[in-house]
Amino acid sequence: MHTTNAVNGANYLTYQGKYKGLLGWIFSTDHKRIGLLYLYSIATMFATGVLLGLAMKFELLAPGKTIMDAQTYNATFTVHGVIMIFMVVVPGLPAVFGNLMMPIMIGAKDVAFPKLNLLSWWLYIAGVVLVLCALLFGSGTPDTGWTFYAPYSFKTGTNLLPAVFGAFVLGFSSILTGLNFLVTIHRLRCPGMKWTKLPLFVWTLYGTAWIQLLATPVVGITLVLVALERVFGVGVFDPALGGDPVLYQHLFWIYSHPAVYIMILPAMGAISEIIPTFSQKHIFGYKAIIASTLAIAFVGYLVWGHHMFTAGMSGTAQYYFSLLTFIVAIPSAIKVFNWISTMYKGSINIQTPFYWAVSFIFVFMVGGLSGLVLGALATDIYVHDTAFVVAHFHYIVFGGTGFAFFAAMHYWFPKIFGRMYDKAWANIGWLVFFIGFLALYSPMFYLGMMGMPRRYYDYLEEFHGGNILSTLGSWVLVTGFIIIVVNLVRSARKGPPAEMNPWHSKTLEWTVTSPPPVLNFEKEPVLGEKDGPYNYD
Amino acid sequence: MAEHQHAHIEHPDMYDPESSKIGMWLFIFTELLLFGGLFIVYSVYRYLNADAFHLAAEELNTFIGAFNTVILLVSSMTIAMSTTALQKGHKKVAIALLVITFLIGIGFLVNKYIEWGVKFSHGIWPGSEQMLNEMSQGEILFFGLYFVMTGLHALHIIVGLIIMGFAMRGVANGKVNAKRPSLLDNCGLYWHLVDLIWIFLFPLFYLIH
Amino acid sequence: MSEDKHHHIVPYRLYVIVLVALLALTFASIGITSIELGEYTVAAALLFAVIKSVLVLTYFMHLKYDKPYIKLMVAFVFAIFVVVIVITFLDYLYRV
Amino acid sequence: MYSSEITKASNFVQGVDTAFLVIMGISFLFLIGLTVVMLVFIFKYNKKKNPKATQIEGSTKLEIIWTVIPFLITMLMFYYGWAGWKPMQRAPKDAMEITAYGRMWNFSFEYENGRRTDTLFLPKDQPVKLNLVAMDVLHSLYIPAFRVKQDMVPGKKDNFMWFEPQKVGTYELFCAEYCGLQHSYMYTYVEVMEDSAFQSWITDTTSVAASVAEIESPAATGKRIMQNIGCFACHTLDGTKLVGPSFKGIWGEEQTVQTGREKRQVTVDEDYIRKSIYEPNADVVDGYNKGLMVSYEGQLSDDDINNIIEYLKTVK
Repeated sequence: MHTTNAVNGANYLTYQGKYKGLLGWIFSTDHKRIGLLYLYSIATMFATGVLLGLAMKFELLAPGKTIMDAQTYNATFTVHGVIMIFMVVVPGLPAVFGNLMMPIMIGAKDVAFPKLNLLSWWLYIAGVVLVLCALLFGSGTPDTGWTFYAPYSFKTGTNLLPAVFGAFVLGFSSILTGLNFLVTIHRLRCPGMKWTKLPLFVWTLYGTAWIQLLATPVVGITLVLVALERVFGVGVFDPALGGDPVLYQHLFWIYSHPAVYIMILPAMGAISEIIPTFSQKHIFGYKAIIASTLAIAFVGYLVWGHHMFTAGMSGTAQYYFSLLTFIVAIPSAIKVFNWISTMYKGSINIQTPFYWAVSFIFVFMVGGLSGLVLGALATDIYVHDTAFVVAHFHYIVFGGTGFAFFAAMHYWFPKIFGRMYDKAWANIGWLVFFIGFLALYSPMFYLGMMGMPRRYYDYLEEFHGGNILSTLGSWVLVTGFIIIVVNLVRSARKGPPAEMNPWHSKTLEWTVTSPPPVLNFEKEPVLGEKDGPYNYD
Repeated sequence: MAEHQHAHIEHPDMYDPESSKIGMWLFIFTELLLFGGLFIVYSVYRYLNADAFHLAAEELNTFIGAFNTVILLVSSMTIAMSTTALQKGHKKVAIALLVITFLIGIGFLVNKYIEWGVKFSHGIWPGSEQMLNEMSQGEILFFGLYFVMTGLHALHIIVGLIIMGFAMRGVANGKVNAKRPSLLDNCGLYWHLVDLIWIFLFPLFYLIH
Repeated sequence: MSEDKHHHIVPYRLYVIVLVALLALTFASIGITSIELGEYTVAAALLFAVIKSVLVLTYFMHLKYDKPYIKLMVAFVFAIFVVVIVITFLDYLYRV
Repeated sequence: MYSSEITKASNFVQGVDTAFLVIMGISFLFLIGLTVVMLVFIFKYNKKKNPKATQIEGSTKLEIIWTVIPFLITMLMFYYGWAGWKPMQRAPKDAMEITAYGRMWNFSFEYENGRRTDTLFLPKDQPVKLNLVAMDVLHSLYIPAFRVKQDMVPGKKDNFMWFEPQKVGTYELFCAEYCGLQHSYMYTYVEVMEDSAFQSWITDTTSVAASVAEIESPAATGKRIMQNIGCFACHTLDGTKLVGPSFKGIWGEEQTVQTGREKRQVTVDEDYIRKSIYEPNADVVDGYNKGLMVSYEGQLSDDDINNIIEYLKTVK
C-alpha cells in the first residue's frame, strides 16, 4: 500500500526505497535485488576460485616445484574446493536465477518470506567471511581438501575451525533459501498456474529445495562433530577413541552426493527453458522431465556410497550402491533425449544462450557417461581418487552447472539489466571458453586412466604430457572467461536497451518490462486454459 | 525463524498462516535431519559397541531422565492448550499457559544442569583424563554422544524459550490473536519438535541397558 | 490473501487425554526396559517411542487437522530418514 | 587401462579391463550418436531452413522406449562392473600374507618371517594377501598395474586386499587417498620376481641380517631402519625444511621447543631423541606443528633407537 505510489514507473534497479544507495541494496527484501546481490557475491567468489585453480594448474605444468611449495598447493586445492562447492555451485543457480526469476515465472510478487530471503544472503556473506578468516588468520590455511576427511581433519595443525564453521553457516543459508522457495512455489502461484503449468526451471528448483532442506543438515551436524572433535576430543570419529572414520564419510556423502544434484538440477531446469525458447517449440515430454527431476532428487539421496567403493564398506553395501547409481543415471539420460527431441522440427534461432545450452548438453553427456565408469564397481576401484574423478566432476559441476549458469546469464541478461550484450563478442567468448574447457579437463581423463592419483602436488615424468595440455587449456579457458565478463559488465551499463521479450519466449517473466517493475506485475497475471510456459504457436 | 516473517513491510498483503505453517514444518524437517545425523552415528556405534553402551547407560540416572520426560510432555500439553485458549479468545489463559510452559522449560534445563554437573564432578566430560584412562572405547563414544546430543537438545530448548518469549509478548500486546495466531502456532510446533526429539533421546540413553 | 482459515479448535479435554496416554506409555517403556528382554529391549523401547511420537505429531502438532499434503510431507521425511539408516546399515551389518 | 596390452600384471586385469571396454564402448557410441543427431537437428531445423516450428508435445511411447533401453544397458554395465570386482572380495586360503603399513608419508611391508622393506617384493603366480594397517590417517594403497586399490583406515580390523601378480617387472604403487603435505611423494614400487628369485631373496635376508650385524656399523644399521620406517619423508639430511626439522648437524645442538604452553631450550641428546620418537608431541621444535608425527613406541626397540642415535651423530 504505502510503497505502491513511490514505485509507479520505476523498475527494481532504479527504485528508491527506505534506504539510499548501497544500503538500499543490502537491506532490500526485493527478491530481484537479492538475486543481484547473490550474482555479484557469487561472481566474486567464482573469480577467486578460478584464480586458485589457475595457480594449481600452473604448479602442475612441470614435475617438481614450479611456483609454490607442497603446503601451499594443498591449501590451494582445499580453498578452491571449499569456495567452488559451498560458495559457488551450491548456491549458484538457485540463489541467483531462482531469486531473480522464479517468483516472476510463477506470477508472484515476491518469495513467501522476503526478510528471510535477505537473511539468507547475509548468512551467505557471514559464511564467506568466516572461511576467509580461516585463510588469513591463525595457524595456516586449511589443507584437508574440501571433504574434511577424518581423521586428518583433526590431526592437521592448520586453522580448520573457522572454515568448518563457515561451511556450516553457508549450509544454513542454503537451507533457508530452499525453505523459502518451497513455500513460495506451494503458496504463491498466480491463478491458473497449476502444477502442470509450472515452468521446468521452477520444477527443478522445487526438487533442489527439497534436497537442500533434507541433506544439508546432515553435513551441518557432521561438521559440528568435527569441530567438537577438534576442540573437546569427543571421539566420535577418532579411531584412537573408538570412532570410525568410514562413518564420517557416510555422513559427509549423505549430504555431499545430493549436493551434486543441488548443483545440477537447476542447471537442467535452465536448459529446459532455453532449448524450447530458441527452438520456438513446446518442450518434448514435459511430464517426463518433471518425473525425472523428482526421480533424480529422490534416488540421488540414496546413492552416496559410490564415493566410498575403496573405503572399506561391506560388499553388500557396495553392490547396492553401484546398482542404484546406475538407476539414477536413467532420469538424466531421459532429460538429454527430451532436450534433443525438442529441437526436432523446431525453428532454431541460434543465439548465444543456445550455444551455451548445446555445449552444456555435450559436456553433460561426457560427464554423465564417465560417471557410469565411476558407478561400476570394477572400474571405479581402478580410477577412484585419480585424475579421472577430477575430470568427471568438473565436466558435471563446471561443465554442467557452470555452462548452464552462463547459458542462463546470457538468456536472462536482457531481462535482468534491461540492456542487451554484444552478441558477437558473447559468441567469441563462448567459443574460446568451450575450447579451453575441453583442453583443460579432457587430458585428466587420460591421466586418470594412466593411474595418476588426484591431489598430487608432484607427479612422475610419465604424466607430464597430459598435464602440459591441461595447463594450456586453463589459460585458454580463462581468456574466454575474461572476454565473457568484460562483455557482460560493459553491456550491463552501456548496452542498447533490450526489448521486453527478445527471444519470443512464453514464460511469464517475459511479459513484464525489462528490467521488471518493483512488484513484478502491474496486475496479478492469470493463466487461461490455453496458456502455458511452452505453448508456442 | 520462519515465524517472524509474516509481517512484510514492503509487501503488506502477504500474511498467510498456511505459508508460515509450511515454512515452520519445513524448518522442523531440517531440525529432524540434523538430529537424524546424530541418530545415525548413535545407532552405528551402538551396533558396534553393544556391551560398552549397555554398561555406560547404567551410569545415567533413569529417575532424572524420566522426570524430565514427564515435565516435557506436560509442557507440550500446556503450550498446545495455549493455542486453543488463544483461538477461543481467552488471552489471559493463553498467557498463563505459556508462562507455565516457559517455567517447565527452565525446570528442564535446571535438571539438565544438575545432571551434567554430577557427571562433571565424577570426572566425566568429553576428553577428560578419567574417560581416556578408565573407560573402554565404546563408553567414551557413549558419553561423547550423550553430551553432544543432550547438549544440542538443551540448545534447542533455549531457542524454544526465546521464541516463546516473543510469542508471549505478541499475545500480550495483541499482535498475536485469534485471527493471526501464526507465531504462537509455530512456537508450539517448535516446542513439540523439542519434545519429539526427547521422546527418542530418553529411551536411547537412559532406558536401554 | 484474506482466505478464511477453518482452523479446527481442539478442546482442552483431548489434550489431557493425549497427555495421560503419553505418560502411561512413558512408564510402560520404563517398565518394559527394566525387565530382561535381551535383544528385544531396544525394539520395545523404540516401539513405545514411535507410538508416543505419533501421538505428539497427530494431536499436539495438529497433523490430524492439517491438509493431506502436509501429512504426506511429514510421512515422507520420516520414511526417507528410516531408509537412510537402513542403507547405512547395509554397510555395517554385512562387514566381515 | 594403463597400457593394458603391456602390463597384464595381475589376475584382476582381465575382469576390470573388460568392464572398461564394455562401459566406455557403449558410452562412446551414445556420445557420438547423440551429438551427431543434435548437430543434424540444429542444422536441419535452423530458423532459415525451417521458419515455422511443428509443435510436438511428447510421445509416451518414445519415453517408455528411452527409459527401458537405457535401463537394460545400465544393468549390463552394472553386471560387468560387478563381475570384475567380485573376485577381489575374497582372498584364497593359500595366499601369502604380508602386512602393509601406511603412515605419513611412506609405505612399509612386513613379511611373515619378520622382514621389513619399503619396496614390495612379490613372487610371480602366487596369491598375495596384503593386510592393510594405517598408523595415523587415511591412506590408500593403489597399484595401477594390478588394478587394485584399497583405503587403509586407522583402527579398522581385517582390512585387506589381495591379488596374484602374473608378470615379472617393476610397477608403481601410489597412495591414492589425500594424507597431507607429502601425499604426492608417498609412492614406492612393486617388484615382481620369479618364484625362485623371490624365495632366495626372502630366505637370504636372515643370513644377510646376520652378516650385516657383524659388518655393518650401528650407524649404518640406524640409517637402514630409518629408511625402512620412512623417517626421511619428513626429515631431510641436507638442512632443507620439510614437515619436521632436518637432521643435519642436529646432534648436540641447542633447540627451542614447545612443551605444553611453555617454550624452553633443550640440547639434542639421547634422552631427547628417545623422547621425540616415543612421544613426538611432547616437545615440538619451535616453528613446527604438533600432531603430525605418530609415536613409534612398540614399533622400534631400544636397540633400534640406539642405532638411530648412532646414525644421527654422524649426520653433519
